[in-house]
Amino acid sequence: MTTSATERTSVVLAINGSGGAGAITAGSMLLKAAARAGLYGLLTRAVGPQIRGGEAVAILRLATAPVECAADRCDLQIAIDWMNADRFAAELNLGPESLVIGDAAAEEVPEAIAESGARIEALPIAELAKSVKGGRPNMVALGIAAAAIGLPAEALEAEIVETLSSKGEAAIEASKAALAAGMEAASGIDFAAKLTPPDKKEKRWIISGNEAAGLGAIRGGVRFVAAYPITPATEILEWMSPALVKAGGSLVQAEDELASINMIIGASYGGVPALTATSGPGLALMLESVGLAIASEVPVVIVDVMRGGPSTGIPTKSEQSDLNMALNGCHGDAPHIVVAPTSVADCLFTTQWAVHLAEAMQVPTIVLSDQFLGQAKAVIDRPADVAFIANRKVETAPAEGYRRYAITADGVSPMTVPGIAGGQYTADGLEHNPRGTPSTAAGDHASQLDKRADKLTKFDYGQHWAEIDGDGPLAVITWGSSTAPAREAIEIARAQGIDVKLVALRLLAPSRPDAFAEALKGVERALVVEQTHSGQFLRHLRAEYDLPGEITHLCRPGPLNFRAQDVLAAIKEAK
Amino acid sequence: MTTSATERTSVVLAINGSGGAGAITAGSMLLKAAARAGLYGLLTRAVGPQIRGGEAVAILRLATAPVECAADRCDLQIAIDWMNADRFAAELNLGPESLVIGDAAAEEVPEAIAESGARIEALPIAELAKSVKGGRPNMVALGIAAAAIGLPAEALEAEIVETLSSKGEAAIEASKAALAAGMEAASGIDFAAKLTPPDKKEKRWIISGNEAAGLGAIRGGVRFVAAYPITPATEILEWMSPALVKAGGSLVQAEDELASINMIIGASYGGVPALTATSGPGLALMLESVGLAIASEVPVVIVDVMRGGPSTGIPTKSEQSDLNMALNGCHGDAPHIVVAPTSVADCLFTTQWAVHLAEAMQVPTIVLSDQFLGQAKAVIDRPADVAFIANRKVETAPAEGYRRYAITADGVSPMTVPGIAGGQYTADGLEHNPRGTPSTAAGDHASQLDKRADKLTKFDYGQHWAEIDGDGPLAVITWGSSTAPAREAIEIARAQGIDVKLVALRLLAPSRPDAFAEALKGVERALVVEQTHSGQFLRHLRAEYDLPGEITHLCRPGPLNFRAQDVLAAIKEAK
Amino acid sequence: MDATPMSEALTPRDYKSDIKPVWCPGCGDYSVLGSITTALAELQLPPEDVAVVSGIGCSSRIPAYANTYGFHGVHGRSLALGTGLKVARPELTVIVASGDGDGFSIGGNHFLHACRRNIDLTYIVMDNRVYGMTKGQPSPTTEPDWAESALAPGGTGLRPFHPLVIALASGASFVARAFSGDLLGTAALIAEAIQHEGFSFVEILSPCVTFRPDEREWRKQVHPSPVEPTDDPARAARRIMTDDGFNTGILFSGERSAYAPARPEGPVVEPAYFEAEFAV
Amino acid sequence: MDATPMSEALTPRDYKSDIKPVWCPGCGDYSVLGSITTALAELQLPPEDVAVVSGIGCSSRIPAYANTYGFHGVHGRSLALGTGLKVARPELTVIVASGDGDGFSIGGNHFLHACRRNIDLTYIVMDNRVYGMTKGQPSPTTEPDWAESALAPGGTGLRPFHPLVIALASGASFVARAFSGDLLGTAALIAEAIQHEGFSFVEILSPCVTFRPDEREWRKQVHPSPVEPTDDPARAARRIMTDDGFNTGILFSGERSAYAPARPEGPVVEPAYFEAEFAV
Ligand SMILES: Cc1ncc(C[n+]2csc(CCOP(=O)(O)OP(=O)(O)O)c2C)c(N)n1
Ligand SMILES: Cc1ncc(C[n+]2csc(CCOP(=O)(O)OP(=O)(O)O)c2C)c(N)n1
Ligand code: SF4
Ligand code: SF4
Ligand SMILES: [Mg+2]
Ligand SMILES: [Mg+2]
Repeated sequence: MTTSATERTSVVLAINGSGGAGAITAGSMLLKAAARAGLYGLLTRAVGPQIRGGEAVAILRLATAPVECAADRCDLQIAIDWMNADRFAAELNLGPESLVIGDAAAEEVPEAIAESGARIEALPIAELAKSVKGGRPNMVALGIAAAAIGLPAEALEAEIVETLSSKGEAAIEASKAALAAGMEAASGIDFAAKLTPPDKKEKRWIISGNEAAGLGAIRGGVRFVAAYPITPATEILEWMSPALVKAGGSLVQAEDELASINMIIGASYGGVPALTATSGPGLALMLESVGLAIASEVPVVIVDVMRGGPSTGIPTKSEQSDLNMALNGCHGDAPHIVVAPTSVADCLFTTQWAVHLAEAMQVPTIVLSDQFLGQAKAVIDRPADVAFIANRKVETAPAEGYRRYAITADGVSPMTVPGIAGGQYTADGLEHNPRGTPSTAAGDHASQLDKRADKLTKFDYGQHWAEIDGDGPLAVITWGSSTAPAREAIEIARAQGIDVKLVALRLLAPSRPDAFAEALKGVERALVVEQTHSGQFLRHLRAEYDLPGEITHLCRPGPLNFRAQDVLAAIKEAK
Repeated sequence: MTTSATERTSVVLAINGSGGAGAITAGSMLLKAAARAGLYGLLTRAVGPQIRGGEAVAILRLATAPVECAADRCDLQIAIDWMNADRFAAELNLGPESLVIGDAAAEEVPEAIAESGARIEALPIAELAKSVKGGRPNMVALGIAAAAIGLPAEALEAEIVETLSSKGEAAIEASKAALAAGMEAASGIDFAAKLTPPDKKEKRWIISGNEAAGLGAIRGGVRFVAAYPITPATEILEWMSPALVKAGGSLVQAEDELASINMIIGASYGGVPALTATSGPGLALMLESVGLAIASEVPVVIVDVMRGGPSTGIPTKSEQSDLNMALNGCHGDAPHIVVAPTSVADCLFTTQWAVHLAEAMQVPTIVLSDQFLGQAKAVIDRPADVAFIANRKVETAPAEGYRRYAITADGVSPMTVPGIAGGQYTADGLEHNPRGTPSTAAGDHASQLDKRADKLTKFDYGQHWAEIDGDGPLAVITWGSSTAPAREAIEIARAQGIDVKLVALRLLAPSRPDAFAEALKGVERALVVEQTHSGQFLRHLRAEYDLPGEITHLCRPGPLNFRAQDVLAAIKEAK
Repeated sequence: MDATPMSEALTPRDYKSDIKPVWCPGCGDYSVLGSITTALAELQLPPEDVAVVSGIGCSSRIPAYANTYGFHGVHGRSLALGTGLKVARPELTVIVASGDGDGFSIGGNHFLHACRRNIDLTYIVMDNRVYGMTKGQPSPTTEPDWAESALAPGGTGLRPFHPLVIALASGASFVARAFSGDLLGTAALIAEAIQHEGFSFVEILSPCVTFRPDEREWRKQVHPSPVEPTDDPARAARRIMTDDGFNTGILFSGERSAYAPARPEGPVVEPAYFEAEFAV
Repeated sequence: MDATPMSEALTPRDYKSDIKPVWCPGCGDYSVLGSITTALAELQLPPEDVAVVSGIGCSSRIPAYANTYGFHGVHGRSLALGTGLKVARPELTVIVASGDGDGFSIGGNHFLHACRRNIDLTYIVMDNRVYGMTKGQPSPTTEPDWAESALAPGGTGLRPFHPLVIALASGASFVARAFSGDLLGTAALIAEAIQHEGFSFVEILSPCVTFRPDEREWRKQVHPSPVEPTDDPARAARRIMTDDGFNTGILFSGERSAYAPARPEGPVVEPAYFEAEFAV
């Protein structure tokens, strides 16, 4: 690229191509190389409807500071070919400031891309790849991308060596040569963006939200997982399966979700912290048994990596629309905990915290992640070690007449586990008296309902119930993966002199009316941001909290995540 | 009984006894005889924890006008024996004005009964039964009860003949003699209550809510049922199974609830209006597939006869705590209809209406009945014939390029069913374009979500969305089986000069903000009445509607239903 | 969709929709689609009188690719969907399509009970011994030592589920095995299955070239069953329990009468008929 | 509950809790409770090291009546509960108790997969061929002509589910039939089942005197199996498919190795171990 490149703090690059073109591989290598060079970044991907081998795009946002959401528009798209590339137009959001580099030998630019007004240039990507023995176009594209943002060749070469180590020297050399050809070819193109890495101090990780959730679970003490594969949650299981073995635990692939949830209830009844991961359809199947865990007071953690709904919906895309179900999906009065990570990195903290909460209160805890958080790969600072671990109140020396469901001050009753002599009891989903014996008496029902509700409301959640930031007459109230675009928009607004407060709920149930009121003190208007169609989050807020008089609602279903500009526009409207 | 008996409009009688004593039989016969004599009434029953053969009580409220809920206290309890009779004390709510008649030869009166302050008398129930060859104590008890309220012997004798016709002449004569002995013995006891039947004009029915729901379903056009037995919904199935065959339909006993819901979706996809009935645990299992019916726009009706929750809970007792789940239990944005009958009789209308709504809007409709409504037997005026029947918009002559999920003005797309040539399409739970082909495009998702929401909000529900009655600065807002005690309390309040408005929601989803605002015009305060622990209904109201500033909340979980006095006290507090 | 041409004989093409399958190039399910359309053409069933219902999986995508009525339901519940449809509309031809995960893992219970009920359905399971759609986890029919999934690092170690034996044990009245690579042979089996009165089960070995490239070898392993079909379930069970898992053909065909819902004794009654029961 | 007396030998009484069963007088399940406590006493297992888990039904009420650990779960999921507990706590003795509705209707899928997994559980099903708890509807094992339920006016007309054949077909490694009226015989079978390594299935004919008073006749019909147990599944299947349904005893006992979850190759690692994978 030309030397006229201006300094930027964040650049968005996309590499797309048909099945087998290796766009995603190139994107992943670029992310890692950038991270090695000290940059932060976020990698998301999109694919066509084909099961395998369809068109794909890797979208990279690279930045000089941590980034947690998609940027407003794509600065540079490199198309290895044009195969159905228009499918990704909405996702990329090209504009007149964008540059699109296509293959010089390729057919016409797809309409959606041409219409975007982006500047379109051609480079002989395929030809350059062919010019190298064993060279592949995606490595040429990688070279172009690296040159565009000023990444040194060495960073990429190191990455090539690591990725292709098993393929042999020839493959490595071919890739290096193709990379060099791409970098060289790009030099003639004018692209005004350069990123200067910050002084690298922190240890950096590259991790997806699903991996982070898995690690958080193990850090929190989970040693048993039962689950049934489902998009986009499967990576949690695939990461945890071998890891659990190493950590002395185990994973059972269940025959269905009805089995998974009951297996983890069984394991946890046995004293072993247990988790399952699923998505909307799977959680729906589990609800009856979530009720069992609530009534029998057996802690379990359920991660729901949300996707587009209803029904099978859009399995590969993100949405926040399982909120209703997670909060209210059980029959009967069924208090339980619902938490949601606010970023890719926070998937670790929140899942670990979820294990802690579940075990401390002997209650099922649902972690509402989503496809975006779960499958995006982010470069993050190494997450801090936190003290939250499974810490169940176990009665190791039960007195004569042990009562499993005794009424206690904090609502939590010390629990025995099999193996503890004299602590035998029968856990039951039927309403019961303190000893656990089934009872239809009004008094038993009322006092057990009270205890199961009280233990959640009396618990001290500390500051973790929400992320609160800034001050101002307007508060943006949001949660989950909508937090990052909100946060970014607020930063832009502040830079423009508009004071806005962020309140991102991590604890969605039980509600914290006092803390919420405190957080909203002085706030006059609120902008509620959520990725649903029917406004599930706002309805939840209305039901549970006193909101300021004036409410603006930014509410849009998937498949597209919010961008900072969407939220910024709403902030300006709400102002 | 003595002739000093005063005229009353409603009397509560209870007959209890140990397993096999026949308390329930006696109660049922009394209800029928009273109905024949022109009285109205309501019969509920309660049993001990034993599967069969445990203690039981029949509680009858007989009255000169229709009654839809338990009365405040029991006026007369006749104990065939004292076997665990204290178990029913809370249900009967005896007080100093009550009279309890026990067997002269029996042991001591149970504490809970003695403590109630009720006047306790003894009659030689067992002895009198023995004095007649083949005589049974429950017939003696029946005689006592009949005498107490001034029912003529003939009415009871006719009932005996009908009930025992298959048992032969001797059994009938023995029962008549025992009855006479009971009536005779009762004459010495002072009981100040006499009911004068109104001039009988209307045709009367005796029906339970579960039977009424079954009949409503068949009236509405349901011709296929698939279900899995569960308390307290099984009677719907047991009534419908032979009836459906007669009406040219069929019922399949499914292997589980996952099968039931999918079977009815399959049948309805085939064009046959279809229903399932279940309770909380079963509905929880169905939720994933309810989402399928929503996304694929296949009408089905699901009756949830609610019982105490969470989990297995209290299967034989009533509660309104499946509201959360019925409204919000599906994953994704999943608009559907939720309706609730407001009385035993209304189970017929509401279920029939539900079939109509489901079919008109091609959407799953949940009917929230409960154990009280479903299992109580009521004497009612013959319900009016209503015009609501299944009336699906079927495309019988599809044009070339038929689009199953076409966007239409009212959101309802004409639907073909198998057998219609040229109308072939694939129903899908994946998000789809108007033709039904899976699509991940933001535009398709948004427009299909819009259509599925719009078709419900644009529909004209007429006046049936709520029962609204009276006027005043205070409104009692309630639903389902809490309506009857609220209605009765409001009547008492009015008689005492307190003006109160009743707003009982029959349509729980979608919400009707305009109609609700209209209904609450001029209302300054609201009393919200619901039988849950966590206040599910009030939370729903807060989320969906603008409520008056001052809210009082009468919120209590099962197993005991509200009585008019409970609501009256709350009305006075809220006033 | 085109209205069905009534005058001329229908060809397999007439049973294909114009929607492009999402399957990977080389997936066995393409041939299964061909076999179904060929069987329907052989039977000359009007497309509008046929419904293909399925669950979720690559294989379960098949309904939309046929020009019949279709229902792409939720995971594991295809047999229940098909049961409701067939009982409510007995004159239709109902084909239930599933995969080894959809049908034998999450859907196993409905399989047991559908076999037992013996409703006149044809149940086709495209068995590729893997969860294709979710990118390669072991299914109930996966070999215990298949170690390519992170979910079962050294293989599941579990005895594979034997669909044909289970079908027989639960009372299926027609049991066959086919191989997708043999389009016409499979079509013939499907046609027989459709004509069978009662529940017919056809397990089709259908390779997943993406996650089980080893299954390309199946082509060499399959062979027609060396013996004639039997109507003795115990003999059939013995045979199937001891065969190599690759012999194709009808392995059992019995004469149990198909499920028939109760019919009214007299003429169908109007709802008002039921009032008498409640009138005092 | 009393702490376990460690010094003296445990008697069946020591395994009984003080909670009064809700069962009807004469229900077969009382004897099954007796058989379980007798078997546990025979094996002298400390009550606190035993867990009895169940679903929902009259039969499924059994855990609370034993002085062991217990879990009365939801309908149909007892095997999944037991699986999780046993895999997480392999040193415990886990007995899963169920009914014919709980185990074979709603719970059928878990039955298939539990047999297949061969986890070291003992699965006891009290089969009374009816849904007792919900007051008398046909279950999968109900005879096709049993016509006492309004849900199936002339009887279901369906072929009964054959639990033992299904167990065998899905890979259970120990299969037995017992009769509740023979308390000691049943106790002996349960003790053998507990000692068997792997999944053991004991179907206990346990009359429902309330809704199936005809089952009082079972006492006259049952008889010990005339032949020795076999370890050949095909032979066992043949036998069971052709027997009269009333011969009791161990009908199959095989040597398949029980499920064993993967164990770490080296020492168990701390969570920090996994960080290296993510560090740039
Ligand atoms: C309730 C639910 N759980 C899990 C999934 C995820 N899922 C989709 S397809 C599938 C397995 C498909 O395997 P199979 O039936 O063998 O079909 P194949 O793709 O191999 O043809 C799974 C687990 C889902 N869609 N729904
Ligand atoms: C999800 C769900 N569906 C239905 C029921 C109702 N139900 C309780 S027990 C039972 C059947 C029990 O039959 P079985 O397992 O044979 O036990 P039995 O009472 O005969 O011993 C049913 C259908 C339930 N509790 N939960
Ligand atoms: S993943 Fe396998 S089963 Fe799925 S379409 Fe590709 S080849 Fe076929
Ligand atoms: S109903 Fe039947 S199974 Fe249930 S307790 Fe009574 S006799 Fe036993
Ligand atoms: Mg498969
Ligand atoms: Mg049973």
